Amino acid sequence: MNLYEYQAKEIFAKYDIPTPRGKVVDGRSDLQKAFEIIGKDKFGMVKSQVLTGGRGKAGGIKAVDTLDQGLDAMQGLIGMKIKGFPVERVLVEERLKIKNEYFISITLDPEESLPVLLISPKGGMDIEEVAGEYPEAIGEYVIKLQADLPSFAMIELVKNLGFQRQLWGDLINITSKLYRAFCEKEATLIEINPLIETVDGKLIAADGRLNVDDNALFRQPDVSEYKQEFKDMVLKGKGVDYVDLDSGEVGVLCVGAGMTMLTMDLVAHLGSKARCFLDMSHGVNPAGFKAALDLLASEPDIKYVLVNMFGGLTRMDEIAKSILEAIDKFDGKFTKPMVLRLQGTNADKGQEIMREAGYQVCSELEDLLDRFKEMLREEK
Amino acid sequence: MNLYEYQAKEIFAKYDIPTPRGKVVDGRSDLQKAFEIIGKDKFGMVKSQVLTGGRGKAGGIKAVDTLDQGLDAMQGLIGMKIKGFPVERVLVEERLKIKNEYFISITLDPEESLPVLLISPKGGMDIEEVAGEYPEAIGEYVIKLQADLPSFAMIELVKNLGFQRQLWGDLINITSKLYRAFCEKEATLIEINPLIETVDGKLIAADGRLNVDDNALFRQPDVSEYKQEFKDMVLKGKGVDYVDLDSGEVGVLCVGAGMTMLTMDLVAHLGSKARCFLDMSHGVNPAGFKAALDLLASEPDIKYVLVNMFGGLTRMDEIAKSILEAIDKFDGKFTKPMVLRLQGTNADKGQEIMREAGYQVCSELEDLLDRFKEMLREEK
Amino acid sequence: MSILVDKDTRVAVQGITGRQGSFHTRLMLEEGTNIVAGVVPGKGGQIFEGIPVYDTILEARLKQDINASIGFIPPPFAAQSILDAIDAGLEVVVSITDGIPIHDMLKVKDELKDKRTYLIGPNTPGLITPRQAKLGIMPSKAFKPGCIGVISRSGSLSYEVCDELSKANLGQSTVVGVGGDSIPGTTFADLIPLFEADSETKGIAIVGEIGGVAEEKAAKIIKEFCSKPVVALMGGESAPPGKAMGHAGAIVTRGKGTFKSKVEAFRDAGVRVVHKPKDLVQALNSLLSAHR
Amino acid sequence: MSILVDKDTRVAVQGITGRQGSFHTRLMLEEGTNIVAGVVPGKGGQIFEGIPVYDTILEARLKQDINASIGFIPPPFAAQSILDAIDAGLEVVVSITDGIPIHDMLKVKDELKDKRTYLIGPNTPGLITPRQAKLGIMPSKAFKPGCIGVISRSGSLSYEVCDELSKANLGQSTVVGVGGDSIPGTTFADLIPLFEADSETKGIAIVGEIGGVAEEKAAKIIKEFCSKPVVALMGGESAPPGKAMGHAGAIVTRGKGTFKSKVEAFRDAGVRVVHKPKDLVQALNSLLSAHR
Repeated sequence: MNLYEYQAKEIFAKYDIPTPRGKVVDGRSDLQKAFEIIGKDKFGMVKSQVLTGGRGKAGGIKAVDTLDQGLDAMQGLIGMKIKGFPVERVLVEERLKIKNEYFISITLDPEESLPVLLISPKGGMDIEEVAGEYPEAIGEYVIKLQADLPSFAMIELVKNLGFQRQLWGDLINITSKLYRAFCEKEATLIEINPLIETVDGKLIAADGRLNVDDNALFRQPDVSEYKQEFKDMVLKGKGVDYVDLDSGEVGVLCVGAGMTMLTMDLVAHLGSKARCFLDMSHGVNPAGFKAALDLLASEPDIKYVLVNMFGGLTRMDEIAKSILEAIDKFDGKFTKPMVLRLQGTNADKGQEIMREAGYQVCSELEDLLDRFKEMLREEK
Repeated sequence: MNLYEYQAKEIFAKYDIPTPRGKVVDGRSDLQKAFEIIGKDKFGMVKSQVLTGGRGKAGGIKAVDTLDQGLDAMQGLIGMKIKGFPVERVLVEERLKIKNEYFISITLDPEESLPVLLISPKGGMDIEEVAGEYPEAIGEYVIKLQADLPSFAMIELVKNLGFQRQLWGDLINITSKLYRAFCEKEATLIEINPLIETVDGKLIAADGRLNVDDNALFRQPDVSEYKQEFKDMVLKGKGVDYVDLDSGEVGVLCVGAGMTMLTMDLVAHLGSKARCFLDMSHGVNPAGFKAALDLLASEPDIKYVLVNMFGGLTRMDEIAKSILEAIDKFDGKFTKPMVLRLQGTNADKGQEIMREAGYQVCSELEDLLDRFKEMLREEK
Repeated sequence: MSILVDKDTRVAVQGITGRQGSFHTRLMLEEGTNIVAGVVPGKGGQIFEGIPVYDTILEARLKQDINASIGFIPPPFAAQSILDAIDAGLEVVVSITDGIPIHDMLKVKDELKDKRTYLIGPNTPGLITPRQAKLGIMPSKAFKPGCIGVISRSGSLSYEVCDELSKANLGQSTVVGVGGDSIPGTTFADLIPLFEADSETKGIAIVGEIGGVAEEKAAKIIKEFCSKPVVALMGGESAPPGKAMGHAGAIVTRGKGTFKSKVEAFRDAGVRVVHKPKDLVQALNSLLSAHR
Repeated sequence: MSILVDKDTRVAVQGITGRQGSFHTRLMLEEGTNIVAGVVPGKGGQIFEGIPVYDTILEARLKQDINASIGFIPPPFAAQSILDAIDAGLEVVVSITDGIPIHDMLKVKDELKDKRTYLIGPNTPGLITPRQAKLGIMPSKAFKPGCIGVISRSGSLSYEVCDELSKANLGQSTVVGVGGDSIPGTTFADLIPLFEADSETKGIAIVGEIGGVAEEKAAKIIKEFCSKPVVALMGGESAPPGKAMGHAGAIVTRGKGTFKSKVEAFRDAGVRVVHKPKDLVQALNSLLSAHR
């Protein structure tokens, strides 16, 4: 689960990581409170809260001087869409007097199966750009499951990156708090970018990211509190992994990520393109299929539905029954053309069930692709 | 600090390591209680409590059948000396029906700086003898500072030593409790020998040893409770390391173990022999020297006193003053011939102080040895 | 021959009396798997399908010469059950569980260092040596004894591939699903040398996908040590970079693990890369006849 | 040249304001030691003999380029102060403390693995490169700059030996007391290669004693890597086996570490073994003239 900036900063605050004064706001009265918290002199930054990068370039951050300007900015931002994500609230914060911008991130290195710390004196920009242009400006340290970060390694790191000595203590301190939060909150990513050095020599986390392992949410009560805010969790709650691919015309329904990816590739090879995919791995039940079909029905871009299933753990007769039950609920209103393949455990029974209900079903992948080609030709 | 068998077993019991039923006893009424605890049928073993091995061969363990026999055994043992150690109390225990005797020990491997587990199906005898005769009968496992012993390694160990499968569980269980006690009590040695397998298949620690790091006693309250029972701790309490060497004629007084050992070697090279040594490393004060001289005065075997000191941290003027103050307390009754060498920090001052008081002092080691040779010649 | 498991493998099933555990234990027995113990805390002493049940895997190991386990354990308890099996010294430990917290797996991986245990999974259909031992949940019908060693990150796709191999009468020596999690126990690279050393395995099929660096590492090992023909079926060519692919393992991190880098690594190692299960079979067939 | 410490070593004194710490800080300064920081929890901000005092060794390291420390710390807190100094990345850490619990030292040794820190001690008089740097409590008078590298488990005996070396105008390059505890940080074997590599050191004197296996290990390293003449003064010939020798390090364990085994190991490595400090000087003198 990816947290919003303001949520990440709430967690940061629990670990005494310095953050700017401010408040998350979704209306006029809240803004007034934010203004009071920040004070007239330092007012203010109005930052749209969206789970995507690059909101600055997209106009999602406004600097304001007065409460009125703040109100204008808030009203302009809320409701706006940034990279397809609607802005529902803004974070209003003090304006910092910036001397330098740095970068600290802890994430997982799947190759080492260990956490890895990245730190850079070049913050405030896309870290992949930094990695490309100034690879030597990123310090990397693989953390060998220690309880604490070893100070000597941290000193080496910040020293070699050219950080000034007077910043070492605060940098190492903040890094070690981040690491503690990373471990305790079971994060997959925790990041400060930029970590701002103010003109009076203080370090403040001006932006924050915190992605928490979905599988650990059951034992992360303070992160789970944020859970209801995410609408894309609805499908996941029904066991369906949904990924929106922005453009395309085919809705792909499979079981298993590998099968899904391969099917998308094959669709592409036939000159078409998937608009989204739904991995039903854990949603093989009427509710899961209903949610999946609802989504496919509601998205006008999706012209075709391609179902490609090879079941091991999932039994094809159950899948067939679930699909039919879900379609029934549309009362004949689910009309998008669909090609189907059911193979694997109890495939014969599943195919029979679908055929009895009037659907054509393939058993071989090649047949499915032929049928799909045919459908593309018919519709065009 | 080395614990008596009964004390070790009291600690074992805290860790649920099975021990025979019984009671430590130093008089008739206690014996009666022990008899009641054990019961008539299993009565009894009477075992002298001394801090030395080989008490069985020395007649320090008696098997008895009745309370009267027990009383006789107790009275015969208490007051007896085993390898110079007086028996002050006996441990009265149930008689076990023995099928097999095993050995488990955890100690420190100074080469690896890690604890090491030794386990053997040949228990009940001196483990060094076993190591000599049946080296393959001792399993060794270096414990890499884990919180718990890894089961798989323990299984390998007991399997390869030929222990029967039905014992594996209990053996591993007892071993892991021993290791926990070893760590928590900060032991330098914890040992069960023999660990008895009874005819009905139970494992019981028939004897127990537990040596606890003296330096850790300050934070080991339940072990420290046993502390007052050791008389040889008196000198140590005054900062003097005392070692009795059983036979010889010279009392050696030095600062530092290295200097002490070398001095003993040099005494031996001159055809004499040290009776004991006193390492004054932490007892450089009048009380320490008084205790040391008391001991030298009281031991008739000691004919000569040899003082050889080269001070770094210890200042020779302080040493000289302390020695004189200690001698003064004897009111002229400390008459054993003494040769002295003071060298190192403030040696000049120290030598002057001794000379003013009428003592001859050397500064060079060779001079000291010459003077000692002379003294030997004079006295003989 | 085969790798990791065969008819002599002595298997304990962790969670044998659960819904999943009991269902698949019966299917595994049907495949011929030598299941000798079950483990369910609190149910020690029971008998399930003639198999004695113990409270802990350690107790099972102390009482019987088991050397492998498969666990059907809910995510919150799965890592501990894996650690228990590693602690008991089992040689092969299979974890079916999908959804083990990543930080739990970091500890498991740390514990696996310098251990002899091959952890298969988690989030895997398991592994199978057809008609000898199935420690998994794959549909037996798709598998057939034969000469191709198969390793796959994707469950469903491996069934498809094995089904094709079976139909083509190549069959499989052993099929290992390494699982879809970002932190798997055993990886492709660990398995290649085993297949290389296995006399029954004539060729190797890899079912890979984007994300992670498992394919790149496997390619390196293949280049260095592998004399047998290898074909890889790769998915994810059309997946947009940076999108979460459902599998945590399919997350593209820091520019590594792209479709392109994997395909290049494979090609550099002499591995034929294909896009359809049928093509994989064809490629293996032609390589095997050339190899003979 | 010298090993481990010289006039450029930047030293922090842990416990600088204590009775021992303050007394010896003055003596160390007299020797020329470049003491740049003190560490006393709760006394950060004070100045002692012109030296700034910090609350923690880490703070000292962050503020100043220290690379070595010496600690005068009571036993219950000594291990933590060593761990702090290791954590701060210091290259040389000296612990004078006698009486550190052994189980504390197990943790320290574990922490030292794969670290660059040389821990000297505990229970040592420290180390000295005469007239350049003294991180210890040895009497300066006994030491003189020169060409012999000295390593010793015994404090008092090393003073004696160095005094003789000084009088004979051989002097010392660096003198390291490895300490008398059964679990020392740096051992003889760690130091031999440093002296071998040091151009100023022409010969090596070892002051050994019974117990442990430090001498045996040193002999092995000498045989393999050391081209310089080595002489060992060995104590404990007349010590009865199995008696505790005051030093925990002198406990004879499991038949290893006897006088005989040490002397044999040394002789096998071409090390001359002597019994008196004067003989050591003589032996070194004759070996050095033969070596020239």
